[in-house]
Amino acid sequence: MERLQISLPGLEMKNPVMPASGCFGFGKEYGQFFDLNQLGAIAIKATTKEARFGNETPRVAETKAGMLNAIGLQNPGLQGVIEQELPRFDDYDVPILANIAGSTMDDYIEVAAELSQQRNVSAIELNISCPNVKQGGIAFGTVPEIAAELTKEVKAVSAVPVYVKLSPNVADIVAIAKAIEKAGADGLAMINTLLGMRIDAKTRRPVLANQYGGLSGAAIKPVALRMIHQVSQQVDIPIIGMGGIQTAEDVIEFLLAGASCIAVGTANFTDPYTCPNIIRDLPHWLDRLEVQSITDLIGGSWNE
Amino acid sequence: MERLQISLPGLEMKNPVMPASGCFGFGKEYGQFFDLNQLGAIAIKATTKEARFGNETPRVAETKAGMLNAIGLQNPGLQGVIEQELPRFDDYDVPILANIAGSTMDDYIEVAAELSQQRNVSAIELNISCPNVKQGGIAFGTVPEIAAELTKEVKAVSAVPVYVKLSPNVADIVAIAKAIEKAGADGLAMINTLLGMRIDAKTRRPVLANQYGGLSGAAIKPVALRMIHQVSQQVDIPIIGMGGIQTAEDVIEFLLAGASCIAVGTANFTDPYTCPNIIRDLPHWLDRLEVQSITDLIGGSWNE
Amino acid sequence: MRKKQGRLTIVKQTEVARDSYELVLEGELVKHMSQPGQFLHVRVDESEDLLLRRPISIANIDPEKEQVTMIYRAGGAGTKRLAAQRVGTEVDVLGPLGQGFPLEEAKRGEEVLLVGGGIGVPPLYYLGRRLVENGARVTSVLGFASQADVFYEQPFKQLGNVHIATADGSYGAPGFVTDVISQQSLDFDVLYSCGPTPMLKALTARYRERRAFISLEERMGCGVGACFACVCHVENGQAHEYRKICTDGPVFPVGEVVL
Amino acid sequence: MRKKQGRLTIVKQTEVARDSYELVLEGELVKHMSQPGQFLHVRVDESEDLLLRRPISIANIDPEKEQVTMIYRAGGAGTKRLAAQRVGTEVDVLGPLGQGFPLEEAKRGEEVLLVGGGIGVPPLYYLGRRLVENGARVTSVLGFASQADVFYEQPFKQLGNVHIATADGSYGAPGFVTDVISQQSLDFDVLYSCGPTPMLKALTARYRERRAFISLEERMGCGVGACFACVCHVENGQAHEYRKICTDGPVFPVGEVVL
Ligand SMILES: Cc1cc2nc3c(=O)[nH]c(=O)nc-3n(C[C@H](O)[C@H](O)[C@H](O)COP(=O)(O)OP(=O)(O)OC[C@H]3O[C@@H](n4cnc5c(N)ncnc54)[C@H](O)[C@@H]3O)c2cc1C
Ligand SMILES: Cc1cc2nc3c(=O)[nH]c(=O)nc-3n(C[C@H](O)[C@H](O)[C@H](O)COP(=O)(O)OP(=O)(O)OC[C@H]3O[C@@H](n4cnc5c(N)ncnc54)[C@H](O)[C@@H]3O)c2cc1C
Ligand SMILES: Cc1cc2nc3c(=O)[nH]c(=O)nc-3n(C[C@H](O)[C@H](O)[C@H](O)COP(=O)(O)O)c2cc1C
Ligand SMILES: Cc1cc2nc3c(=O)[nH]c(=O)nc-3n(C[C@H](O)[C@H](O)[C@H](O)COP(=O)(O)O)c2cc1C
Ligand code: FES
Ligand code: FES
Repeated sequence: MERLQISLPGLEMKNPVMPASGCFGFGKEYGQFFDLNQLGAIAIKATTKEARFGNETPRVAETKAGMLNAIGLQNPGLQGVIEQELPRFDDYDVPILANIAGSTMDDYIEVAAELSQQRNVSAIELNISCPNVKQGGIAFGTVPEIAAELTKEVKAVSAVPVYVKLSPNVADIVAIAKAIEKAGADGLAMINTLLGMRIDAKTRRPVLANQYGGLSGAAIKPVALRMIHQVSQQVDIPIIGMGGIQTAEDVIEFLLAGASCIAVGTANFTDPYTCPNIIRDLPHWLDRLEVQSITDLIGGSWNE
Repeated sequence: MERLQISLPGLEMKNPVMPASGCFGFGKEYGQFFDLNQLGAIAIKATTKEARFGNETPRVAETKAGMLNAIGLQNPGLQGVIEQELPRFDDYDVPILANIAGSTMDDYIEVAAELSQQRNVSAIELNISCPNVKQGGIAFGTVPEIAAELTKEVKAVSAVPVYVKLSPNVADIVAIAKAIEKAGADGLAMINTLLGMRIDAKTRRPVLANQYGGLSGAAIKPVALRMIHQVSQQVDIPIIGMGGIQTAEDVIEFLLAGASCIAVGTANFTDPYTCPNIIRDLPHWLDRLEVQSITDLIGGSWNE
Repeated sequence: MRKKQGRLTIVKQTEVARDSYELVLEGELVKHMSQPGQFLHVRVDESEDLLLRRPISIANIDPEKEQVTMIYRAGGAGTKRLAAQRVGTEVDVLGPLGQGFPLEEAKRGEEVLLVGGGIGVPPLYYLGRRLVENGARVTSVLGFASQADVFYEQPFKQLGNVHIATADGSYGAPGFVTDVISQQSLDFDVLYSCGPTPMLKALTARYRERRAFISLEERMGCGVGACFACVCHVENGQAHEYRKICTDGPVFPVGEVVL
Repeated sequence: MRKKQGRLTIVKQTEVARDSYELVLEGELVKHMSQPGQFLHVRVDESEDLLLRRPISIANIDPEKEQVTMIYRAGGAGTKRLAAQRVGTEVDVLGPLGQGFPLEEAKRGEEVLLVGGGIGVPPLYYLGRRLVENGARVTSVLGFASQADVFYEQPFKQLGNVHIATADGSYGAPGFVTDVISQQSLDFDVLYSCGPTPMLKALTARYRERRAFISLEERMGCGVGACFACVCHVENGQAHEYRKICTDGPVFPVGEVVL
């Protein structure tokens, strides 16, 4: 399986496939369906300083080829994650990417400092883009200077490499990516969800209790590919690509666009075996494209 | 059919349904399928100063529940539109919304001044958001000050009301909408397409010759609804809503979000009878919702 | 690793009441199903415009034939498409999922009241069958909107007494299930219920201190506990306390969670 | 207003070569079809993940039975789904669309050469039938990738001489259609062709000054001239001059448009 291997800051991956943050809990649920050791890495649900309930329900809505979510970063909080969730990964040999979020810069710094020191945390994914948190969150992701400052602060305290997860709800994704690279990020994760809504024609009300939610799934794939294509040509740090990936063919598209590895979010809900199926199918695609290793494909749509 | 009537600046509409610019040519093609007089209005293809061929092909690509286009504003130019296209509407009794585009402010002004004086042009739709024009175009739509200036200039020369068509590829749609309202726009049209791409896994190349294109269709509906919901609560001018509308139920969602009328783009390609079918079905929805007129629904998701 | 996903074949699909379909699926996965009140997370079809599965309760199981029955209302886009599928088609099913009704709560000879509302009725049928097997005495109170919506009256009659209520009075007693319970002065040792939230609220108000169990609904993403879509608050719990309906429920003791 | 959309019923769907399907549809819309080289814009199914129709040429028409035949390669997502549809299913069709092959160009007794490549072969069959009816003498040169891809050899034989070429030499003459034309010194009064662009380019280079007509392909949106997706440049035209393949074509005189 060497053909699928990829080595990124903090993440020694057997293959380029990881479940996306928030779509795989803290791992145990899908562990009932397949052996998590098959995965290249696991991005776990966002951790905040305090335990959060998140938004009221309904928190998800279906859209054509996509879904909206407004979970609102529900999680057991920093101590809860450290005590209840992380120890379970002792039994596995798979790098963990710990997604972190907060409403103030201090929150982020505190969570990053402590979480990054835990065994089982291989890298930090800095979620500066969650569209469902009312205060703070969203602004971090749309202004290059603020994104850069947050990156710098978190890098300063983190014991492991830091990936910054970008919001697609911006006019100039390249400006933000470059600012974050300059601020010392080890990598980027893109994209988070597009802000959207549904209205129930019968009740005349927004379907989500929170009104707006993040759009994910196949619907957003073209936006994700475009942004990765733009950014990967302008930065030198690796990109974890995501947004609507369902199949190995989708993964090839993301690698060609410029991603170094990928994450699968919504598709886990449609089919819990999406990740292992992709991992099974990737070698056939390498054969078909007559390349030895997935690393030969990264950026292949523009660097050849 | 009075229940469906809506009166907007320059547009006295029998019903709130018009085909969207670029998806209905200059009308004659779909005139083979149904009587265009059924429509509330018609938004015709963008007119530029000079005739344009547009981008090379392939110019369209399919995506899940959506499509990408990179037509590149092909049109016969100002004189061509005036001489060959507009006279055909003499035979119809339906308001025409003339979409205009350009690469410089002067281009816009010249086209607006002349086109707005033509009989058969009821209002101007200022396309400041076409993502496929390389120079100029995109910047107009993402910076509030520039969008406002362009609006002001065009308003100054236009003989008919001016609707400004917004780009969704921005972080703060409300800021742009407010700047445009302040600059004197009579209405807004939203949304144009999201910038996206597809890569062909087999050839390893972007599917579109232009690499990037505009994403339209059902996939983008949640983004359109969210933006209209945000903007309609902050401006007092009417909004022409669009983005993925396929059915009368979709139209109800857009009216409830805050649109005063709607446009149908991509769905015409899937089913040429989409507009007349929606017009046929809307009264049933009014009955079901127990309202007399579509105007009772505008903004109904937030103003009740 | 216990197998939780499979492709089952449609062996029967019939409209049993207005817009309500009885769907019988056959396949190996049925082996793993036995707990009443659990649900299946059903993929509508292979096309990719409806990405989310639909949670539907198990209404009956025939272990011999490896068949499972669901009864569902074709209301929205997904269930309508499911209803159009013909015998012989394969359906992708995740399950059985969740914590069902606690059978062991009702001892041999005890009086059980099953209270179902509308499309909440189906899981009570398999529950009733299992309770009767265990020697409990079952009375069912089933509420529907109107006569056209009534289904499974006969099968429930084979389990014990059945009271039907319709909101518009077109069949059975007029009114709600709670009206019937009052009028008939029905009592019980254990109550199990599934139906619309207002009904569950009314039952909770009455029977908070009793041995009563209710099954809840919420919009779901994963159905397996991974996405946090389906949570509810805990009564008298801390602000961030929650239960997941998909894995902690859908059945809860009355009064445990906030409705 | 001429009716251009209809729901046709699948009466036959068979694999005639590797991944190539012959689809026969029946319905009233067929009445409006008569011109060889026109195409139908086919909606794959009712689900909403594939919004664009697929353009597929008319390969044959039976006006009596109101049946139209198409032959298509199940290559991508949409055509694969189409191929999975069973007899009895309805298919939503727009058409007939475009300008087909000019039948009147070949006079009674003239020599016609039909040159088809791969999945460009189908429209030539109905064209050939109509030409033979008109008294023209038809020779067909059909190129395929390999033996497994060959279809409709027998039907074409009923129209006149047939030469098959396969790129890998596994059947007929090895090489391309142009090799066969050279080796066999085939000449003609009128040539009609449909196939991959390199083939059309080679034919254009040879026969620019002759009575020759070629059918082009391009990705389409509307299929009816409204979206400007399918344009091509005009040879020696102005920079902004164009033809739309969906309405001005798909058939053009050789040399009219840039390939
Ligand atoms: C544990 C559980 C058991 C259920 N058992 C049954 C049953 O036995 N029979 C039955 O008819 N219904 C049952 N339901 C409700 C059923 O899931 C919904 O009616 C169905 O999902 C609606 O899908 P749709 O395609 O008709 O609607 P759409 O409007 O197309 O659905 C859009 C999205 O919203 C979700 N959704 C809409 N309504 C509901 C709802 N009431 N509950 C949960 N999700 C919803 C859908 O799953 C989908 O993700 C159950 C729900 C839960 C949570
Ligand atoms: C006028 C005309 C006549 C045609 N006649 C036939 C025929 O008789 N038999 C046949 O097998 N094929 C024919 N084609 C080609 C056929 O349209 C494509 O093979 C088909 O659209 C591919 O769809 P898919 O679902 O397999 O591929 P996908 O990759 O899923 O298609 C994605 C999108 O690209 C478009 N597309 C992909 N390839 C092509 C192509 N080569 N030409 C045009 N659009 C394409 C599709 O229409 C769709 O919009 C014709 C094309 C044109 C323009
Ligand atoms: C239910 C749900 C919860 C999510 N939670 C988080 C989260 O906690 N942190 C985060 O960075 N992204 C979160 N995301 C975003 C995903 O990680 C991913 O970026 C996005 O869904 C796009 O990928 P997809 O289209 O494959 O789902 C969430 C997405 C979904 C659908
Ligand atoms: C093929 C195509 C061409 C378009 N051309 C134009 C155009 O010339 N001017 C314009 O303002 N918008 C243009 N648009 C955008 C549409 O008018 C509309 O804003 C967008 O497609 C979203 O609506 P929909 O999802 O219903 O298609 C075009 C869209 C498509 C698909
Ligand atoms: S549905 Fe995902 S946690 Fe319950
Ligand atoms: S496909 Fe729309 S103009 Fe030809």
